Amino acid sequence: MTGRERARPGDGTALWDSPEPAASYDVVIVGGGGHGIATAYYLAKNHGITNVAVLEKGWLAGGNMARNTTIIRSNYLWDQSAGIYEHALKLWEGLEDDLGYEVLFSQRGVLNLAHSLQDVRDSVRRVNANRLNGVDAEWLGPERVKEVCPIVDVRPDARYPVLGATYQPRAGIAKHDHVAWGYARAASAMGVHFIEHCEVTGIEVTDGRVRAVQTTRGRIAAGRVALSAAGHSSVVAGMAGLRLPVQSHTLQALVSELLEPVHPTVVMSNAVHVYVSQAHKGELVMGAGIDAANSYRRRGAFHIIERQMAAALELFPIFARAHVLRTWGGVVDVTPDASPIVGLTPVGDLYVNCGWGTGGFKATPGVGWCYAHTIATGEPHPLNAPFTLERFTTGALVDEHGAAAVAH
Amino acid sequence: MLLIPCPWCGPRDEAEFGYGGQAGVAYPRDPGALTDEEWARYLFFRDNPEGPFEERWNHSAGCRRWFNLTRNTATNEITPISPSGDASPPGNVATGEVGTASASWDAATGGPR
Amino acid sequence: MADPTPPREPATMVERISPLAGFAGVSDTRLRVREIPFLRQTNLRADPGKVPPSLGLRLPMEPGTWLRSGGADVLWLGPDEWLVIGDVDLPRSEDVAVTDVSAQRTTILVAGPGARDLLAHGCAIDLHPSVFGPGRCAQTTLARAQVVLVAGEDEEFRVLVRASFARYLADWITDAAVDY
Amino acid sequence: MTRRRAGHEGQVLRFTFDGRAYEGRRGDTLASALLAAGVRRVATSVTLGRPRGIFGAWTEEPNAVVQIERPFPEPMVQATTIPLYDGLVASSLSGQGRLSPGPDPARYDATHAHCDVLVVGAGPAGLAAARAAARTGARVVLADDRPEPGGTLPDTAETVEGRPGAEWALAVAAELRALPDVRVLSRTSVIGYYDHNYLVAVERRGEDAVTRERVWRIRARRVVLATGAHERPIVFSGNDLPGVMLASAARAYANRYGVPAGRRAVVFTTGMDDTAYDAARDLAEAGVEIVDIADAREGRLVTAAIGDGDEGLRTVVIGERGEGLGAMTGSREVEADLLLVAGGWNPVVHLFGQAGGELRYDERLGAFVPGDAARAVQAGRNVVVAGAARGATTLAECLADGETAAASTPPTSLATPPSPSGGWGEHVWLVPADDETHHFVDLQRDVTVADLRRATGAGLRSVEHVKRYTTAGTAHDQGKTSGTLTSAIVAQVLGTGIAGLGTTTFRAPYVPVSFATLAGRDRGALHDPVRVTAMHDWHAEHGALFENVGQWKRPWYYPGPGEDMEAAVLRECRAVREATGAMDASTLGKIDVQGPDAAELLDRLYTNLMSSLKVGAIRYGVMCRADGMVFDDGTVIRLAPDRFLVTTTTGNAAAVLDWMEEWLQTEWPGLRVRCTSVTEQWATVALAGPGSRAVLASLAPDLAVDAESFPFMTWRDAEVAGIEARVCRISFSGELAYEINVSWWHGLALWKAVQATGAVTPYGTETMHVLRAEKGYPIIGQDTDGTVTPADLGMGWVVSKSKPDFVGKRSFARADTARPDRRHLVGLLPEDPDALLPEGAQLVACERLPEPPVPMLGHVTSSYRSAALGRTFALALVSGGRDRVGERLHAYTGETLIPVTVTHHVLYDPEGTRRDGRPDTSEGARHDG
Repeated sequence: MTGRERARPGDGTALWDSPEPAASYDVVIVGGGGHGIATAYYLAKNHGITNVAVLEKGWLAGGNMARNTTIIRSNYLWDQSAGIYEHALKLWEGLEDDLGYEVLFSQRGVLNLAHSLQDVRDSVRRVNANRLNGVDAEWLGPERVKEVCPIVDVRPDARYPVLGATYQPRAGIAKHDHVAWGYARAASAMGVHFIEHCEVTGIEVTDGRVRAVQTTRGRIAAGRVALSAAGHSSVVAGMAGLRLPVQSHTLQALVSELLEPVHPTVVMSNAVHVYVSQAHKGELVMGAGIDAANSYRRRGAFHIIERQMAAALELFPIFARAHVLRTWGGVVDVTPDASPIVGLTPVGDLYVNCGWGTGGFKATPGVGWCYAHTIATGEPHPLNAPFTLERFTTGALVDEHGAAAVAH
Repeated sequence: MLLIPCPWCGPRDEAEFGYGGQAGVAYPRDPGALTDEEWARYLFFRDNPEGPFEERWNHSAGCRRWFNLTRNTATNEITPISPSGDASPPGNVATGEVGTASASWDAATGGPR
Repeated sequence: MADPTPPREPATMVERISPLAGFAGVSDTRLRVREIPFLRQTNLRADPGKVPPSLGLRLPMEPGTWLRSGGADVLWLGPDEWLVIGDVDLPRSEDVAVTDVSAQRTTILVAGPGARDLLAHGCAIDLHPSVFGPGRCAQTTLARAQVVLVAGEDEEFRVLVRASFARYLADWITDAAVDY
Repeated sequence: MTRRRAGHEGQVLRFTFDGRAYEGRRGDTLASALLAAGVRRVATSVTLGRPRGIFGAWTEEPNAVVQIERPFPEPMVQATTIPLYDGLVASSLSGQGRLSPGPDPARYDATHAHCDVLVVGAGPAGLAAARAAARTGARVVLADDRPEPGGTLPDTAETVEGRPGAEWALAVAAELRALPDVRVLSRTSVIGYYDHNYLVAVERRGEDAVTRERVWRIRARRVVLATGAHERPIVFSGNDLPGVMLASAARAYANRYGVPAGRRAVVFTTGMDDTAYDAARDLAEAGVEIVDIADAREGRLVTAAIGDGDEGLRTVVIGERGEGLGAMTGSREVEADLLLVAGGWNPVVHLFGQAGGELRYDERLGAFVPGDAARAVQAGRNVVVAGAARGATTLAECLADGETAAASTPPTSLATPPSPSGGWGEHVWLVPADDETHHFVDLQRDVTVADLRRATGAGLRSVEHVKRYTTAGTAHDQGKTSGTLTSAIVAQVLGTGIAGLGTTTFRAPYVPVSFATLAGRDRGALHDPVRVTAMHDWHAEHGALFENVGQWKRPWYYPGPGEDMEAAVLRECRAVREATGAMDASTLGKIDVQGPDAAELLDRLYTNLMSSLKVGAIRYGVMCRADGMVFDDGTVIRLAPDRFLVTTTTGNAAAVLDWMEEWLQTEWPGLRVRCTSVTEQWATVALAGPGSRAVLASLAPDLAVDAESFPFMTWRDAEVAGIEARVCRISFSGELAYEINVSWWHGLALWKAVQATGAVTPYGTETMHVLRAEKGYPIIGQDTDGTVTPADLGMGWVVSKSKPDFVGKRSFARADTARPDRRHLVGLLPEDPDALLPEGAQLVACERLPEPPVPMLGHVTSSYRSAALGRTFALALVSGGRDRVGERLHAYTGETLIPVTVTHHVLYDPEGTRRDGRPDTSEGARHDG
């Protein structure tokens, strides 16, 4: 903690204004989630572009930003992914000071468990790639896993025994709402307009360039339009005649009651589809697998939760009598290679940021930074340059199925 | 747990089925004649509407038949399909035009199809 | 045709072992569970309109039903697929695919007044007698295994399960049976 | 100490709370027993550390959340819902529960139910609905979360059809239970309402039951939600003190449990209906002195509750209201130990909300009620709401509503709640004051009106934001008492309407459910099926260690006495290379492909040509996805012109069959082909090594096994060890080898017969992996990762040039797939022949690591110590690898760099001289006699 004073939720500090939308903006960001808000912040801060509106159809940061399990890590396999996620992690490390707002960023480490010999190979491969990319990563055997997280059951005769784990000590969690509010507060102070309950219903494209958006609160002219509407990317892009290689799926999560501290880190298991941490107030926060069928519903199927609980108890027998207090779902958009699409589109002055699947939260500062650069300069930032739409034509995919917590 | 109406076995729990995504995307007649872009359309681009969606399901834990139905992705409402014994032929080629592979990708003029 | 005849019971007396050899089962007034091993089973695939009369079997055409014909039990598995349980030789032809699957699945008998309730713990289909009475069959899941479920008279159900899953399912049934 | 009304003296049960022993009665909840014992303070609040007492009487309870210590520790349980049992040990908490590290000894399970009508709630409306439905012959499930039927009837002591309500309820429940197609589930909470009328309920069967808790997965044609209503508190200073209680709760304690909740009571009502007066009357009958009734209709409001510590409430301050809410004139202080609060009723609309039903704010009720029920019906959710859950306020209305709800068409008047008999009072959510830091909105989360004002002061306008900012409504009761209050007070502060502000979203579960309950029986060995082969027991008895491959257990290696893995695998490898080994290969997927167009199908799905395969012959094949990436490999056996047996990798058996069916059914329905899984029909023993021919000959005396009669990549039917078998001459090790397939029933007999020759060493998957790696054969999923083409694997030979198309072909022509620097499968030889590279090691060109990022050239996919090569070796995917043969690279292990030389991926017997065996080999034969 540095000396710089930070505001925090509960102290009543003003967060953001709710102005009426102006007739036009230099940049209109469609989607007031974490990515949209952070992009507005970096547009203002890094590029001096403050005539910006963030349009949100519901309440600000009420989509996936409000629904994710807040895991932050950068231990992705491929160079391209490690680049943008590690950039994000470095920004996370200075975010509270940068925003002057408490976001409860806690670098408690993340364990990604391996349950089969192939998991072990894949894990070691990723750890080594991470280290060569400057991302902190270690391979831990079962005993070390137990040291880092004593409540993990590492008995070798378990149905899917823990054969080890990758460990990223700098990884952790943050408080999602605080992050959104901290960014919004700082951006609002620089002049960005956050316009809630303003649904985009159309995108005007003339002569191959985007001109304006139609909204439930009227037409808003825009020099540039930046899409950042995770879950609804296809719908919004479709308004500009743009087809995206993404599919929307429901992803569920749940929370327990407040419990005395038992779980000091974050544990993820691809094989059994569980990821869990214990938030600062004491509740267990857990994510599940995605529902198979396309869906825009924020409620998933219950058998996914039942399966998740069974898997969780295999790893953490101590959770047996913890209670599920609340379950919920969010809509994630998933790409064929489990990597995002961030950059230019065939439509002039229209930019797209989508396809983060289950992993968008952790990227928030990084994608905000790079997307703002892309919008401001009309050229992708080197870190998001690999994440083009064109890669699906050339075949130069960034296949991160192994690194996502949920098999897509 | 959705209740999926298998045209043969009747309504069964979603967990008995495999999901096949968008219906009516046919394998191109001559893949070799396609441009890379057209081939990419076939491989990776599928409709993703918020609303009625014609999609494929496979009763993998039951009769193993593939079939199509229309489900609203915003409400999960399923449009009733023919009763068992009179199932419409499933699959990709049975539905409408021959896929999207030949659709041009021209965003400025309103996108594919 | 150089088509090999499927393996049958061998001439020599070589020990056959069923997947659930040694399964204690359940023997109770409410519930009886045991393996019925070594049933001869043949998978039959044909278009319903192209079943040759020479087959010598009546095939159930109504989905989810089974009938007894030619000394065998014939189960509807799909619109072009049947499972024939019984010692019959079925000729293969251009229109009829025949595959010996005798050892592919073993059979667990679940019977008694508690049978439906026991099965309902792991099976999501409606097992009410008005829906799944004698003469009905279904390919579905029981616990986490795929099964063919066959309803007989007197609350007797046959559960056909793949050999590799048989022990799992037997363990599951045994565990579920403690409430009955 | 115990104060218990006459007529409630049941069996005595002993329990302990916070270390003190108490007695309660059968039928008590922990809360009623504590009240009867005079225990006022049962919790400490989480943030402010304030004493808290029992506030409600059922699932709405926000305060009395306790830790169960015995029989097994369970955190954070509402004392108001715990049925008292003998030996219960519980303790108070301050907002955080404790988990027990010990194993939970209880059993849990799940079951399924199907019905025409599911009625949720066995109060007057629910019972009436269930009875009406059952009398039509419908299949009915009636689920209620209390131990006894009647809903609040035992709380209110009202009469129904001329008899005491509780008695009437028991009679109706008994009538229902007697019907064959009606299932009455008591102590069963419906926790979630999912799409397509799928509802999930949890039955609490009791600590003594075989199965402690059971999940019911219910599919209902029609759902009647008769979930009742919760009484709403009113916010004033000190409204969290022990002794402040919902009027309905105090009435329940008096009537249902015979426990007067205090001695001197003040009643504070908004006058929404007459139930507060009914409660006062019942409490007076129970011996409680009613010292004052502050009725907002008369301008009299409780402005403060004052008390101290464990004893809680002592004094109630009642103000007279002048003009406007803020102006209070005069006040009266009343000594009291009980303050009954009656702020009106909130219909329990949680499940309706979960079902997607829209809610409407009802001005008269001051609550959210089901809005457009017809809409929910249209959306395929045949649901009606009945009784208090939709705003009915009298018993008669609830009963009539229930009857109607069961009718085949839903009533049309659902949106209009009936009016109460005594006229409507006004809504008082909050008795304001200058200092609102002790005006509690959410008791469990210690959220006050001051907190709500801070949130709105920060600019937040959405009730969802306020919830998140303050945590109001996120605790155990999920806002059952605080939800409507929060909306109302925020609306008041912002000067907007409640209707526009709405509520937060209702989410499952309606009441908390333990993880173990939801996990059910899928724990431990039953967590996921274990698939075993016919020979499994032999492997286990002979000390094999097993590897999980998908759901299968495969023998990994067979350590001998004193052997570690390395020694065992070297021994097994030597046995295969120098003599004979046997492996259980039964787990490979097997698909029987029949029909006139079978060859055509395989030609389209495999990269190579299968139609040219001769009957009696075998060919190796690779399948790609349409994106050109390798998906599976295996052998294809031609049994007849129109019949093939396809083998798949162990993990992909189901996926390959699904893949074939998908293409057949959805793309090529004209092809006359049938695919049938025969994976478990066959048990397979792989016999490999130069001695395998002799071993086979000894077991199959009638089979001509010489290389000429039985050439490589052919199959023969034969009797092996007296068992009908199909013998395939294929090799995954480069050695002379056979795969003997017999019926599953004979698998163990065959295996034992092979072992009985005494010439054969059993080997596991690890040895199989080493041997194939020496030959450069990739393992799909280990040496590939979904981004690898056949050409990348150096298997261009398996890609047909002559076929016009096959699945994946077009993708090979894409720009990225044609890049010369794609990662190729190559061999690696560490310069130190004893250095074993870790699988997953990354490869770099440099000798010393520069600052990151360091360019990576690829990674080690497989790495072994080779008995045959007398050294270590590895396979790797390396960028442009085939052009790097001979180059020196470095493998990064996370610590050090190990120098390696790139080689061709086939390291052992590249000429293939060994697959026919050594003519003079007779190691196996020596043991024949």
